[in-house]
Amino acid sequence: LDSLEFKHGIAFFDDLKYPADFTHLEYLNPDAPKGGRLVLSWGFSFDTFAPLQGGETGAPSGYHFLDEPLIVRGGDEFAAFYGRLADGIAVTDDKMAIVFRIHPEAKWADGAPVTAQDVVYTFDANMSIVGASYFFSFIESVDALDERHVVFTLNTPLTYDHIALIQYQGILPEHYWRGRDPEAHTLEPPVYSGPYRVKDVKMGRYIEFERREDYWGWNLPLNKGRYNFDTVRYEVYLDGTVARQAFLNGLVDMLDVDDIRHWVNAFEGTEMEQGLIGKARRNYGIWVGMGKAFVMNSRLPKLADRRVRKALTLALDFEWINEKFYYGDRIRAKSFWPGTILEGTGLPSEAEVKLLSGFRDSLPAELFTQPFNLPLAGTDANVRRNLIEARRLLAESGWHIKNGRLQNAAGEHFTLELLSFDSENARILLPWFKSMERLGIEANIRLVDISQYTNRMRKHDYDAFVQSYDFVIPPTLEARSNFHSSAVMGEGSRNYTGVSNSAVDYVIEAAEAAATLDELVAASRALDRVLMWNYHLIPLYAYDPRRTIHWEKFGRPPHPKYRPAFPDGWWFDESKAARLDAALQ
Amino acid sequence: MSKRILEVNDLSVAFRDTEVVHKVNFHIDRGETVAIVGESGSGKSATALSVMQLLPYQYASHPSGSVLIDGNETIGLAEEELLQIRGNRISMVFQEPMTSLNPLHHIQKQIGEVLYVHRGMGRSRARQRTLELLELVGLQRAEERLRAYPHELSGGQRQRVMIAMALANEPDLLIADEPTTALDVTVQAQILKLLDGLKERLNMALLLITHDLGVVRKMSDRICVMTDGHMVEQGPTEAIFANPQDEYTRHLIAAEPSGEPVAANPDSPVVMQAEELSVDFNLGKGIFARTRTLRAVNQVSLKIREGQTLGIVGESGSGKTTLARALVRLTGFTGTVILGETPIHDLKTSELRSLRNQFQIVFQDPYGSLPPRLSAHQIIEAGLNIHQPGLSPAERRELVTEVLIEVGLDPQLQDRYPHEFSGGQRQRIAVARAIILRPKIIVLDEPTSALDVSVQAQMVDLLRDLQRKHNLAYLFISHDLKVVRALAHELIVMKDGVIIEQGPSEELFTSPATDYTKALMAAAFDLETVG
Amino acid sequence: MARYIVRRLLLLFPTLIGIITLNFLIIQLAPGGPVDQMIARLTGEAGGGAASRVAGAQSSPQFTETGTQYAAAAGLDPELIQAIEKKFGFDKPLHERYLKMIKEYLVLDLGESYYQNRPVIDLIKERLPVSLSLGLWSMLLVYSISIPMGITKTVRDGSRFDAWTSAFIFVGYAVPGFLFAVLLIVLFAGGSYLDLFPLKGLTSNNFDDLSAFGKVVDYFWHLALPVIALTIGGFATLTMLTKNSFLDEISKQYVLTAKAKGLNQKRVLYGHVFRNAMLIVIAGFPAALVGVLFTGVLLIEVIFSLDGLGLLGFESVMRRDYPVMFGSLFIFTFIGLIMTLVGDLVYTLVDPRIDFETRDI
Amino acid sequence: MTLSPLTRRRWENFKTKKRGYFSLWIISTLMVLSLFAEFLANDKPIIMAYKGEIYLPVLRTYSESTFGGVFETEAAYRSESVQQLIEDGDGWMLWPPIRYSFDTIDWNTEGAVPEAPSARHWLGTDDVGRDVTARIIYGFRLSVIFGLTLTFLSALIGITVGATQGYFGGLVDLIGQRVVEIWAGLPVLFLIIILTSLFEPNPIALLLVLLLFNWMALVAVVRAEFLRTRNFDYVNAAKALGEKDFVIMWKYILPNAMVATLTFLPFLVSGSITTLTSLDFLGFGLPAGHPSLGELLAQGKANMQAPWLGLAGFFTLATMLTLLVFVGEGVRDAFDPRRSAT
Ligand SMILES: Nc1ncnc2c1ncn2[C@@H]1O[C@H](COP(=O)(O)OP(=O)(O)OP(=O)(O)O)[C@@H](O)[C@H]1O
Ligand SMILES: Nc1ncnc2c1ncn2[C@@H]1O[C@H](COP(=O)(O)OP(=O)(O)OP(=O)(O)O)[C@@H](O)[C@H]1O
Ligand SMILES: [Mg+2]
Ligand SMILES: [Mg+2]
Repeated sequence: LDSLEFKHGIAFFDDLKYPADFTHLEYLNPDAPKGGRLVLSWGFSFDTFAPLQGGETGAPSGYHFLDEPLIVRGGDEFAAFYGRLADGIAVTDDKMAIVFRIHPEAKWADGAPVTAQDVVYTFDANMSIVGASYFFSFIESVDALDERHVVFTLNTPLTYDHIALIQYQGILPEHYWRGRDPEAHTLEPPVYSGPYRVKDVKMGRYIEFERREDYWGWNLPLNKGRYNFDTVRYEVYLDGTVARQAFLNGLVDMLDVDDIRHWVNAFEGTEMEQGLIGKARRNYGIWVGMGKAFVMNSRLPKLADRRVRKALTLALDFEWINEKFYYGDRIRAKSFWPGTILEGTGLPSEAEVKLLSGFRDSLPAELFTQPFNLPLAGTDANVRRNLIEARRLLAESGWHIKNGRLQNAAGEHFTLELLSFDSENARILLPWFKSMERLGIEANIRLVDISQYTNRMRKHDYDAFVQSYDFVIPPTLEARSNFHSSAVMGEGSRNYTGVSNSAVDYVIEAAEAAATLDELVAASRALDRVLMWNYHLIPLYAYDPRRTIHWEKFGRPPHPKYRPAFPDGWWFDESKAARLDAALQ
Repeated sequence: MSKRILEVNDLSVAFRDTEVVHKVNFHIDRGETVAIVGESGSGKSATALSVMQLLPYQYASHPSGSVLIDGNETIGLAEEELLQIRGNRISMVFQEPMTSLNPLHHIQKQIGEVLYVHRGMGRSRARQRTLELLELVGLQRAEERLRAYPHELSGGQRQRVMIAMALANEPDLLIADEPTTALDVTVQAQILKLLDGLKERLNMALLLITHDLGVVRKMSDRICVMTDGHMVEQGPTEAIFANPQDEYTRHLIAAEPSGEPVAANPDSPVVMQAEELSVDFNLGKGIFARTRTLRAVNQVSLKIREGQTLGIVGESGSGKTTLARALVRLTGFTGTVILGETPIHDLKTSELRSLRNQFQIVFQDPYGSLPPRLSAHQIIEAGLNIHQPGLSPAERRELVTEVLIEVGLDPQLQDRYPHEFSGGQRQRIAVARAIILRPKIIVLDEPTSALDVSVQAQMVDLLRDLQRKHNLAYLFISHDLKVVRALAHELIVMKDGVIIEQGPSEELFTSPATDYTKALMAAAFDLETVG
Repeated sequence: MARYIVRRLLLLFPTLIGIITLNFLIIQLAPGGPVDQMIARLTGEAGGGAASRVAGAQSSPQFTETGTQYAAAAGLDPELIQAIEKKFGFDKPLHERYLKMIKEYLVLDLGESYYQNRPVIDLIKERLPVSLSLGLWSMLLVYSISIPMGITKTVRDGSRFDAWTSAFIFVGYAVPGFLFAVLLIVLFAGGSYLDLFPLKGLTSNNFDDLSAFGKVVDYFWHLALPVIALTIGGFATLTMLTKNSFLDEISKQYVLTAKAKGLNQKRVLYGHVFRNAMLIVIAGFPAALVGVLFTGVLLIEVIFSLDGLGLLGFESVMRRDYPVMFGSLFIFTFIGLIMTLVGDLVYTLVDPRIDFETRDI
Repeated sequence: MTLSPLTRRRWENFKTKKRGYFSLWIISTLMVLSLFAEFLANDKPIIMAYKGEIYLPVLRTYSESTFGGVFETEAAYRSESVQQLIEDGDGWMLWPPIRYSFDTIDWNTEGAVPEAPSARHWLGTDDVGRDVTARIIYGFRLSVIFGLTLTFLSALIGITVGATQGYFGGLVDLIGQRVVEIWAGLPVLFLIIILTSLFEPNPIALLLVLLLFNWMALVAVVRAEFLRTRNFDYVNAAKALGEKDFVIMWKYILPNAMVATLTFLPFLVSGSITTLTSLDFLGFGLPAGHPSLGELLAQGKANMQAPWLGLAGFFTLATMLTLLVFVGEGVRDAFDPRRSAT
């Protein structure tokens, strides 16, 4: 223990931005006034406070309003974490163990101190649960060294991902839960350490939180300017249309509106004109990728050919879809992690070329000579040009039209079935299907429910599917399960596209081994390029900043790049609220 | 209060475009009995219904005429005012008692309702009065029957319920459309006496529609004769009987079912034979009520011989209909029934079905036995479809036409629905349906009750004719002893479900053995002597 | 009769076992079961409760990205799948699972939800008030309006009243309930037009503090819109059924008798025709009752954010929460079976001529 | 064919009931018209000429290469390039009144879709940019055919089962009822999920799937009516005649026990369309691209900003239902012996 060096945080690929003695986070307003009330809408019913239940039926609990983890992520850094319940973090040299030191002042709401034993209890309880044990399979054991020190012994060397997972787990008070079952349904708000308490709740209807003056952590620099509302309330509206009405009605202060149709149309009116309603955009943070993509299964012979996949890509008229369906408000994803430093834009850098040089033969030549771009459509002429090119590519790979349908030499027709569990997808696919029709391809969408969907996904029983395709950056661990050839065939593998490419394998391994940000960037970009140039999936739009509509009575802090403090960094602005009230009278 | 309770002037009735009653005139004074007699289908019921304003006015109309009740015009009167008249000042006994009762109300409710609505009587008083009324009309074990539903009563019992209902309010005018057709002569006499008494006591007027000239003669002060929608003659009863002016009237008075049964060999083969046949009914089948049983037919044995008629007479409610239904296996029973050589009591339904063309039944309630949505033609032809499937539609139509003429119906009418016929016409359709198959044996349950004497005579002739030609056997149930006498070779007298006397018909008529039979014959005789 | 009832009651058991067995066999055919559902949850694909399928795109405020993102990372190892199978008892052979279930059902133990760690009975009990409120009131409304309306339409057949009410009820029938509900909300409870009714729930948040009268008012104030939305389509069939059934009866001979007794129209219609005509209306009753309780109202529940049985049933199917599925099925078929039995007995009360015997003639 | 006097009488009756008679005419006209939907609303010309030859694109498929284009697949007649090709070939085209088929995407709408009604799109476009008028025409056809077939088949099965139970009573009833109960206990949605996983949803498959459950709608009422009617004397009379059970049920009882059936039928037709709607809504309905009225309604809810979608769907359904009910009433009256005119 003595040999360990405890730090106030832990960062990967880069150093911690904030020094040990930082006073506040830059993306929070340390002077934000406390007070006021915030009402939010919640789209699901809930019926339990059980902290470890696996369903979606747990009550909403804000951003660590009740439960606190050992550490939390820094919002304006790529991969940095700062202590919350822990005030010190230390990693052994072999990276096979990590020790957390609990903050000496950390207390449960009932006054008892938070101890290392609580952490042990929390993780032990978790690891006895089927689902959760699976997340924490990298942990060999969790042990309390003394009252304040807890050690996680790992079975693989520590990576960023392990910390990220540990970070998600709120710590439970052992003294409260001994004799109770944290998995069992309960209507009684349990003891937590966080900054709010449950003031009022009707399961499935609403829950209201009240700020705790006696919260131990008000002085944590991390929390300066956070948790400003005196009360925060979640109202359940199961239906989107009704939720929007509730907002207009003033029953809800803030609403996420991710359907652009409503974002554009639903709130127009005098209030909007008078500036009483505000529209805010905020990043998803570390969660990036394609909001929607058509993913092809290259295990299938017909889709194994890159030219065929490119032809299908050419058939998609994104510009039209964007303009007609999304009011021109979407950005096309041209990368697996668009808008991040990991995106393979422009020409490959030297480091990337070096990584890929061994695979020049198997890679498309353009990769090294051209920046990657997706075909541009949007006009009749462009579409036609693209389709002619697509037709050429198909012909090259042996697909010709006979009796109006595309066939190969063996006489097989080219059909494409898109698997989806969301009927909204049908709409987006239809224009593409129309274009494919002109190529002689018969495409259709197969809607199934989520269980069946999972079942077929597990068995890779699909031609293609529509889904969001997202990663938490950096994509080091996910990249392997998604694209590495070792994962390609087995049932249940996440390599849905069936990528099996030695260049891909190589860069994934390079990314995993990356020690510096530069190495990580080079490997990730190279990976991005190889995948994109191989047209494994047809990206639609990128995750763009989320859309939130709110009544103008709040102040908001600066917007960090990775993890916005929303809404815990916002505060109630009395003057704006007064103006709003006056205008609405 | 004027003396003239009802005055009908120039009344016409039309169903859609066909006028069926043409400008009839008559009137009734208080305490007076007027009888309307006439051919079946001549418009008697239509006239009576007009008085009550109860015709189906969606398609019925009065092209001319007025109906004055107490001097006030009733045609076109507002519904509310009619309510004051109907059931209260004027009540009516419908011709077809079997279908005229609400099938889902027990009789206490049906009678009590009148008392409640017009007299405001409470439950227990109404019950009391209902009992009284039921006893007046001669319903035995009235107390038990208060909670009986119409389908649990025999034809005559239902008819008496109807009468009781009509009398409940002691109306000023009672319109009785064939009130005694389903009653045995003794009960009939009792009812007529009752009516007479009421007339005296309440100064009630009675409009009596009947085919039974004996009754007419005994009861009525004046007679109106109708034929073909016209009122051809009216006048004091005696005058009309003594000196009928109109051709039709003369014909009517002269007509009488007469003659002898067809000569038959007493040893001809037995076509149907029943041995120790009993029928039990479950009574009071409430959900948890314990079931009592009523033995409606008790250990009856009989034989019907080829070419012969077995008549069954007996008190109303004595089990005649039940027996008839049992014989043709329309109701469950114990005992044996043998058709020719084949025992049919334990035959499977499907096996029985192919034998059905050998025996047929004419139901007591013709209206109820005619499917309401089939035309007369379809109804009659149904049997042909089953048992002679080879016939072409044209051939079938021809046969139907033929049989209609035989029973005295205008074949033109064959595409009408059952409800568009008069009571007597329906009865003839029911008979036609049975005889068109020329079965070996026909069970006829009161087949002539709704027919006027002339048609009755025609029907009797027809039956005899058929018997002669085809060697048919009949089981003939009737209260009309004259008709029975004219047809039956053998006779059975029933009472309370058992056969109390049985033997060659002539013998029974001339020298009845039991008291009951004697009384029966006497009552019939009594009526006749009045005539 | 008593024997018949006993027989019917005894038959309840084989029927219920039949239903359970059949369903048990059917779920074996289902592609994707609880295991897949669990995996979908773990890998974050199931996101957005089952109801989002019908609720339209409403994203819930996701302030924390959940750990599930990472789960995906490792790929699915077979051990996990085995563990999940064990958790749900799928590691045991078919017949063992079947027998276990039957045994539990025999002692009325309906089991626990796969995902909610709660007894199925509790889940159902919790949601019953919503469903009962919606079901019974809308049924009451429908029956108490439709039947008199049907009768009036009979009397005034072909009149202007007849035509207009017909038009009204047909339009009501053709309006899809969910669209109508949304329309009601926008017009009468939204922020854009009138704001007269609450947007959601069965009672106000301060319900417990209200006076008894206040409670009743509050309750109906909340129920007004959902019940209207539910009933709008329900008038048509019942009204027309009543009307046609009355038309059929009204020209029968016994009606003439009733009129001849001097009964007023109302008495004729309600006292005499009603009972004769009502048989088929009653015949539809058990199904209607079970129907309103169990199905039919999913969308309305979602729109008015009511946690009712419709939603529970739907979600249990979508999530393959078999215990909930079976449990609610069991209870509702049980109620349904009792209802049909009661219905049948009512037949014999309404019409004493009815029996259930075989006809051997 | 000569009508029997009774049939003629019924037909006459039917005609006197103006509402039903006109409704029959309207609905038949609409159906016949919708059978020729391809000539009313299509993205292909009805007839055209190219280089002096006449072509019939509605009836036959011509590839773009026929007109000198590149693609060997069917020509996209609406596209500028194909129109140019035809113009170059001195051709002309005669278009149907509505130049969109149910699945034609109008690539050139003004702004975002759904687009409001305009001269270009009489009822606007849906949220994929397809012409609503065209979709309604085709959707009407599909829905009506679907609804009528489904209703007819369900009624057939439902009446048969209900009638058999009610007529025979006893063990048949007891067992039949239990079977129906067990069947009714099936979780419909679940089975639909399973069944649609076995085969790709298409109208016929969905029809069969829905048929599995739809028939139960009529069983209870028909059974009740049969239970009652089988006691009537005219049924006994028919038995005494030796009629077969089937004939008794069909000819004697059914016509008198048709109140519920006749009442329900129009509603069942429109109900089966709504069932399709809810399936579409849950995503287990007709595959995308089929002209379904249900999809239109679902879109109506998802696009509150575009009220014409919901309204168009609703009006189509309401009109159809009203017409059907009126026809149904007419039929009822025509068969009612007491209400008929001679
Ligand atoms: N609803 C109807 N529609 C058409 N014609 C009818 C209708 N009711 C009765 N008729 C006809 O009107 C005529 C008179 O019938 P009505 O019932 O008055 O005869 P009736 O004199 O009472 O005969 P019966 O002695 O047979 O009862 C008959 O020819 C009959 O066919
Ligand atoms: N379904 C039934 N349920 C109970 N009792 C019945 C039933 N049918 C008839 N009865 C009773 O059985 C007895 C015999 O009835 P049935 O109809 O055979 O008499 P009937 O001799 O034909 O009399 P009528 O001359 O009056 O027609 C009556 O007392 C009657 O009340
Ligand atoms: Mg008469
Ligand atoms: Mg009798």
